[in-house]
Amino acid sequence: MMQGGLAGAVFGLIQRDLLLTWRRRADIATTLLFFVIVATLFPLGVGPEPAVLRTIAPGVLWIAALLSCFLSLGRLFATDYQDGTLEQMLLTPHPLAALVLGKIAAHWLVSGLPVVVLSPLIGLQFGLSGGAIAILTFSLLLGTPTLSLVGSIGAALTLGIRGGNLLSALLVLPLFIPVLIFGAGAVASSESGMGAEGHLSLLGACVVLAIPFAPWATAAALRIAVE
Amino acid sequence: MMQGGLAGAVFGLIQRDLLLTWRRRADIATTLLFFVIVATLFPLGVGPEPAVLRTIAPGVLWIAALLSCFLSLGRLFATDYQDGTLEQMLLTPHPLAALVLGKIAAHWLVSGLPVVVLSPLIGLQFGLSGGAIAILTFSLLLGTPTLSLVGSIGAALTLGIRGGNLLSALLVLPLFIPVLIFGAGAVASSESGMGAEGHLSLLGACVVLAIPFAPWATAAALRIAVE
Amino acid sequence: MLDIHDLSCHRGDRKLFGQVSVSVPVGRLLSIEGSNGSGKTTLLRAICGLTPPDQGTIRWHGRSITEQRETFTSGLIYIGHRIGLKDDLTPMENIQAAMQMSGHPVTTALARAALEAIGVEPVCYRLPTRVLSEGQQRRVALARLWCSDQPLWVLDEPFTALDARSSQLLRERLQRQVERGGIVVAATHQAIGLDPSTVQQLRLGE
Amino acid sequence: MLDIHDLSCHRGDRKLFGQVSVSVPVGRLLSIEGSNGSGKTTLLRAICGLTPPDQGTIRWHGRSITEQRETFTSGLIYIGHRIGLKDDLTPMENIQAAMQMSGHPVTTALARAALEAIGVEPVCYRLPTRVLSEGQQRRVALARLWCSDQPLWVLDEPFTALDARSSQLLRERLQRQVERGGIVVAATHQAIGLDPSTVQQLRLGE
Amino acid sequence: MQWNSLNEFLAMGGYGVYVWPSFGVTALCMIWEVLILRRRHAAARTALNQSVASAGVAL
Amino acid sequence: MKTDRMNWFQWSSPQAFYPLAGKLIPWFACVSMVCLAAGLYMGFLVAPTDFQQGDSYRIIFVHVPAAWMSMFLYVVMAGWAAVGLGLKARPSFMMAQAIAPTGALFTFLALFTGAFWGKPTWGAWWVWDARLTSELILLFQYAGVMLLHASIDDLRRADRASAVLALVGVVNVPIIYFSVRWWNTLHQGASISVTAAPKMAATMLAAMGIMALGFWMYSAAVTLLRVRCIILERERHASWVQIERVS
Ligand code: HEM
Ligand SMILES: Nc1ncnc2c1ncn2[C@@H]1O[C@H](COP(=O)(O)OP(=O)(O)OP(=O)(O)O)[C@@H](O)[C@H]1O
Ligand SMILES: Nc1ncnc2c1ncn2[C@@H]1O[C@H](COP(=O)(O)OP(=O)(O)OP(=O)(O)O)[C@@H](O)[C@H]1O
Ligand SMILES: [Mg+2]
Ligand SMILES: [Mg+2]
Repeated sequence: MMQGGLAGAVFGLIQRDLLLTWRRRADIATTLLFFVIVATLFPLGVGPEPAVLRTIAPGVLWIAALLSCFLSLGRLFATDYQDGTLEQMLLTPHPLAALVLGKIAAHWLVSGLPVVVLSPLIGLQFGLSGGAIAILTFSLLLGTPTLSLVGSIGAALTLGIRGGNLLSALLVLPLFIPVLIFGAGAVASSESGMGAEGHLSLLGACVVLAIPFAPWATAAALRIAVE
Repeated sequence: MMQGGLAGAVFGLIQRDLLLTWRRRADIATTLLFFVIVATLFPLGVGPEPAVLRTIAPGVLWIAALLSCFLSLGRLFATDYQDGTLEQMLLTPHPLAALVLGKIAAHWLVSGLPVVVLSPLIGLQFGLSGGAIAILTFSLLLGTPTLSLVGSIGAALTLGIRGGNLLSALLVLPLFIPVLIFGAGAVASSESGMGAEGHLSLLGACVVLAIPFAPWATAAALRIAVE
Repeated sequence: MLDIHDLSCHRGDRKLFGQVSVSVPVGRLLSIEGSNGSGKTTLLRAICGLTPPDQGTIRWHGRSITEQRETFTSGLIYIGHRIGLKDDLTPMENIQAAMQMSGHPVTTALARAALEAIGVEPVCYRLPTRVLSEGQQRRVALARLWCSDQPLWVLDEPFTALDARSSQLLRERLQRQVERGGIVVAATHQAIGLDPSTVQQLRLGE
Repeated sequence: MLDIHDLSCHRGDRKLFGQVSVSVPVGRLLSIEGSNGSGKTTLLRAICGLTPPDQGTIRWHGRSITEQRETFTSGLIYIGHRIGLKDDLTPMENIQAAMQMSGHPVTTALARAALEAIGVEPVCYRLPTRVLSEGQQRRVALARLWCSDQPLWVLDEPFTALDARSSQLLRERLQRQVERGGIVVAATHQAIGLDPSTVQQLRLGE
Repeated sequence: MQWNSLNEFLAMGGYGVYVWPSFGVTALCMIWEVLILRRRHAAARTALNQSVASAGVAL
Repeated sequence: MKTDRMNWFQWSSPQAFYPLAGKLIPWFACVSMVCLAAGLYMGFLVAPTDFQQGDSYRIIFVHVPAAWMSMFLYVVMAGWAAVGLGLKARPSFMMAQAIAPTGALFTFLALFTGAFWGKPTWGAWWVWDARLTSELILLFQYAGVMLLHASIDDLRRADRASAVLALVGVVNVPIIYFSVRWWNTLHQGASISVTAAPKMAATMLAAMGIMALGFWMYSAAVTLLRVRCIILERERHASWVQIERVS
């Protein structure tokens, strides 16, 4: 399929990244597995009381999602940087931010979406009610794109730095905190009968803010890294 | 200082890895802050009730330690593999397992040890008592070397092989679980007045088992990756 | 027409070159020479707009490249020390992805023709690029030169790792590019071996 | 005395070479030639013992290298496409770390002398290797050849990215190595240019 | 003035163990910051003057 | 020092900035010392004992100014970062880099003094309260900016990368501040929370204000001192530094 112009380039990039991920499909499995294992580590580390587990479940699931998103962020630009593809991206006639948005979309599709899909199962394991599970899943669906968007800034800033992985955690995790609070808060407040709308609309606001802003900041960081 | 022979090579390697880290001493600070931030995420996700937090504290700290070890494991062999140093390691007259042990020791010194040193402070933030904090710290001291040792097998397996990725995650993370259970269990059982000796001696057994076995398995995996 | 005017670059504490001025009319190859570390790569990256120079301007057809990023980059191919291939994609996928990203999408047939032209063997088409030999990988990267008709090529040591036959193929391709009115800027350590009337030289670090 | 007997290798579905037999007496350079992808790198890695061949044996002074891994590797220097430098260390630290790991620790003075011999400029001594140019990095890797007296050198395209002067320095060093009774096995695309009486050739892929 | 004696002042109504460390650490940090900065400035200056001297610039 | 060598109007050059900073430092330092002395005098000797908290409340005279400065300095740092990115002016980046450690220091002090205040008032060194948590995150953000700068050894790149981070972080600060508040209030009842300051005596307020002013002037002086160090270290090879033999 040939397609010119900006849309072609962006979709081409998404397609390429998805293809690459498919070639390395074990990586998706690792992300998912990581999510599941972090979630399962919890009952092991904390002990098996159902009441405690139910209380901490939304927080634990959100943290597991956040960490597994973060884990896969390391790969977002690193290989492109090492093999010179990033230079090529900068030398296209398209606005870099648009290409970056394409890459972020591909990243979410392979790291955020699977986590969203799997979360009801884990929620069930923690003994959450049906309603809570629905809200949890919906909050993840709304919130994980923000994680990919904001996380890309950290990934771009730490390119080419040894130990960049942990450093980017340091840069990015504080930026993730509002999402975590609103996401876990949505489930908790719906459980306590206060309704989750408030939290969910805040999550929505986050993603709406991040879509124009994050790719721009990421693009700036990428330019700095390549120079 | 010139020093020949195996000891010289192993210490030289440790020294080189430590030097590399010293060049990037920000790395150590980063490991520490990562640990602190992950620990901070939990109250944010789970909510601020002191009673709940105190219950989950040992598990949370252990999981944070495990994750920061896991994240820094990624760079244990990856750069050596990419830049060809690993080939050079295989072409030395020394047994590979000994060199690997040196690398693991360097890894623990910069990623495990700082976590152990900082853990009392975080314990305090979670409202743990003095006795619990002491046991927690000691269990981390005993347990984190095992994490580095066992994790190195996974790091080596993920180097070359396609899809070996999944396999290694499957292999390694379950191996972390006993360490987590004994570690977090030590604190919990001392809190409930049962004494932590049993758990701690199991942790000790883990590390004693891992020291001869893990470097050997890692060396085998490295040979496969380079071939 | 590529105009480099009064360009200087430093790296760290070190001044690499200063007051480099050269202008390359269409139909010419500019060969950049100089010992290791004299700043050839840095100069090439500045010409592409990847590294902003300390001072000086680069003009493409009379206008500064920073003012016309889109037009300029859409007419440019840059192949550097790092060749920009994805290890896990096949040669064919690599070329198509690269060309599409740079705004010049190509059909499978065209990509295949380009790979054939630089001598990548058909057995390699279905392998991930990672397993190819050094020289085969460089060939795949260079195949982009056969894919489309950008007027400006910036090549950093394009002959690295190529055997005699591929070097000859590349040389012919460069000759064709300058003959049809393109511009090539290349850094090399050996003589490129094109028709001398079309080659201009620039030595750095003297 | 390096003896290669009836060696075959395949990669994937493909047979790269078969029944390669050659024996290199001391004081000789074996130049391995062949087009891109003909299996030069694979052969060199097999000689070092990194890639086990499908069949055939490699003997060093009469004994198979797998039976005497320690003795063999302690007399070997291998420099491949990936040169094994740590980006964050300075050239000096890189050399010292590499030599110590390979069981031949060197003093700072010796390392410095080696760097000087291959023409790494003193301003580079205190920079992390990452910022050096391509050719400077290769020089740093090659400096190991000046550091100690291993009898067997296995070099994969050692002249890549070197300018004329460093190429000449390297050539002289190779000549010295064969003169004092060492063995060099090198893959190249150009003629190496040593005294022809000391060079033996092996062409792959015909 | 509400303090009748120095001891009473130091005791801070029983809260001395909390009040004085707060003020003490704050003061120490601030003084320490100034001191290391002055050291750093001096070091930068000497390094500079040395490099000027070794470069042989006549002043 | 020969002034004719300098272009006094070109404030965007380190060359002009260095002596200017040198001239300002003593003024800020003096004002700061006077304010701190007066503030301590009023805080310890004039202000009365609080009827609820006793004398432990006196921690407020360092705690609140430190907390204010920690937030204020982050915004100022981000401002310099923005100017640097916009105008490509090196001194702006240097100012941003110079502010970060002082900001981090005050954040640490706010946390430390807060913890020493919390123990007598709440009986715990630390609780996961909105204000405390957001202050802790602010410390992480400072650390991020400083570590990112330290991790990149090409200075131009380090400057600009950490400027981008500082800017992104400043967007995050209000979000964190409010989100943490909502998190806390929505989630659970007031088991523990920072009680609003009891109606304070005028002298208490005045002492706090004077201390805050002192901290502010201190920050200015220290930042300028640090920026002078940075200029010297970075411009070592620039000819103006060598010619003028800076003092
Ligand atoms: C580690 C513990 C603490 C931290 C990190 C902390 C942090 C802060 C911050 C960031 C501010 C400025 C925010 C604002 O003005 O709204 C502040 C102000 C204040 N803090 Fe703390 N605090 C801590 C503990 C305490 C304790 C234990 C008390 C008293 C019981 C206290 C009393 C106050 C008061 C009275 C103010 C001024 C309030 C205002 O002006 O609105 N703080 N603190
Ligand atoms: N931070 C730094 N400090 C000092 N010098 C630096 C720094 N970064 C790069 N350099 C120098 O800048 C030069 C970069 O050169 P460049 O890569 O452009 O060389 P080149 O001509 O392409 O060389 P080659 O032929 O080896 O590819 C090198 O000499 C390198 O040592
Ligand atoms: N999995 C595989 N399936 C098929 N062919 C493979 C596979 N892996 C490697 N090859 C082929 O094996 C060969 C490896 O060659 P090698 O790297 O030894 O070549 P070389 O002679 O060093 O070439 P160059 O001059 O380019 O460095 C390549 O032709 C490559 O295509
Ligand atoms: Mg170059
Ligand atoms: Mg090869």
